[in-house]
Amino acid sequence: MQQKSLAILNSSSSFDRTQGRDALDIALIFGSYEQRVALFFQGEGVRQLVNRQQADIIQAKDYLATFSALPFYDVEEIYVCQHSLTDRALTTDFHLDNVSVLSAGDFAKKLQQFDMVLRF
Amino acid sequence: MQSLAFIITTSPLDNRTVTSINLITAALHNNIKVLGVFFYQQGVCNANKDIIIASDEFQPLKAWQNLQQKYDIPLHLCVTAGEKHGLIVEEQQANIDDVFTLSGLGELVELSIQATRVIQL
Amino acid sequence: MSTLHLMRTSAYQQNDLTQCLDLLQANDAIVLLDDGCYNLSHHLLTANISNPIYHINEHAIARAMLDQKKISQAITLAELPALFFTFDKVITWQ
Amino acid sequence: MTLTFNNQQIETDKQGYLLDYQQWHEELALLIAEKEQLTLTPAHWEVINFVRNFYLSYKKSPAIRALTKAMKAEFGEEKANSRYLYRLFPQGPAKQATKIAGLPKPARCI
Repeated sequence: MQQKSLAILNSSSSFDRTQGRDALDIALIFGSYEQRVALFFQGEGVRQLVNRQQADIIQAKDYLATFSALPFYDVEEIYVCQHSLTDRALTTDFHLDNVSVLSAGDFAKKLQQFDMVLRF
Repeated sequence: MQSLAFIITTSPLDNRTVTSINLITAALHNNIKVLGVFFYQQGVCNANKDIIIASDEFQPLKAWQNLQQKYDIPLHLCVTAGEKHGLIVEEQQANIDDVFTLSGLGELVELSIQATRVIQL
Repeated sequence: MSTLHLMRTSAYQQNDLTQCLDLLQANDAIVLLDDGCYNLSHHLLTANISNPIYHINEHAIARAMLDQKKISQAITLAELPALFFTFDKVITWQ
Repeated sequence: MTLTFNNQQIETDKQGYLLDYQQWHEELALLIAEKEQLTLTPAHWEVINFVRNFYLSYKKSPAIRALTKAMKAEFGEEKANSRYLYRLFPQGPAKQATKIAGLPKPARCI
């Protein structure tokens, strides 16, 4: 199969409309089709990585739990913008491992490596 | 040959959808191949044939029909999003206009691989 | 590598433009369309951005927006599809 | 739609998937499997329990590829292929195993 690498740029907070879930579904399907997929978290999107969120309390679907299954869909690359974390007084206390924290400059450069970017 | 694929996420009532339709039309007028349009999120509502819009306003469904009939462009509807928006009842295309095709997200992967550029709108 | 950024939101309402500028690389360009045309007067753009900026003329006119500081090149929507291919990829901000 | 178990009514959707995955137990699985015309062997149970645990951990029913990849880590190569899984669940492992495991119907596009 031909290859096209996809970067998904997540800029919406955890429960903002259906943005995070819809982005994740796209990541899973591209992964299933053996395309290179990476998740990027910028701006409010970084909130999707924060540890100890409890979706069930607000009757929201806990799609954040699915992030831990990403390796089974061959999605191995997760990048987060340090500048966005600092802006929000957030640490790297994430609910999943293998997140690469990049400076704003490196984050932008990493994004350039992909053939296509979808933003949610 | 240069080609495009489009993802439409905006509702038919959103003026940005007018922009998207005009943009796709412009591409076709410039002899750019459009491999397909994939409707995702709120965008699936564009396929709802029961939406009634006053006759003095822009008719998005009419515009999609024209595009599909004139240029034979596949208009793919995400099944899961369609179900969530009440467009599919018991596996039947309940109120989906005939110019649209029910597809899985896999179709988006295929379009993305084939198209020179994918434009998310 | 180069990216064409399609900016569809007003920086007076959302911070998409700020995030876009954070990612902006030397060979990138920005197109203002839809409500993105309101950014024609925004200080984020009027303060020395050296990248090319385009705006969709009809979208700006519809919103009574003028490019008073001459920061942007007016194009029609019909001219936009050809631009997609002169960049390596397109990112939409909406 | 409902399933009747020990005079208790268990709600399902039109295709027979439980509406509340927390109502599931092993005897209920036998009842659902019977409706699917499947006789459950230990090999079936291995998959059913695996799929259920996958869902409980990740809040998502696995698609076939993810299922085989995850099973490979646990059971090794010979059970981690779709041929093996289709032999156990002829209507499709994702569809059928999740139904018997009491999980929501997997999204059609993933």
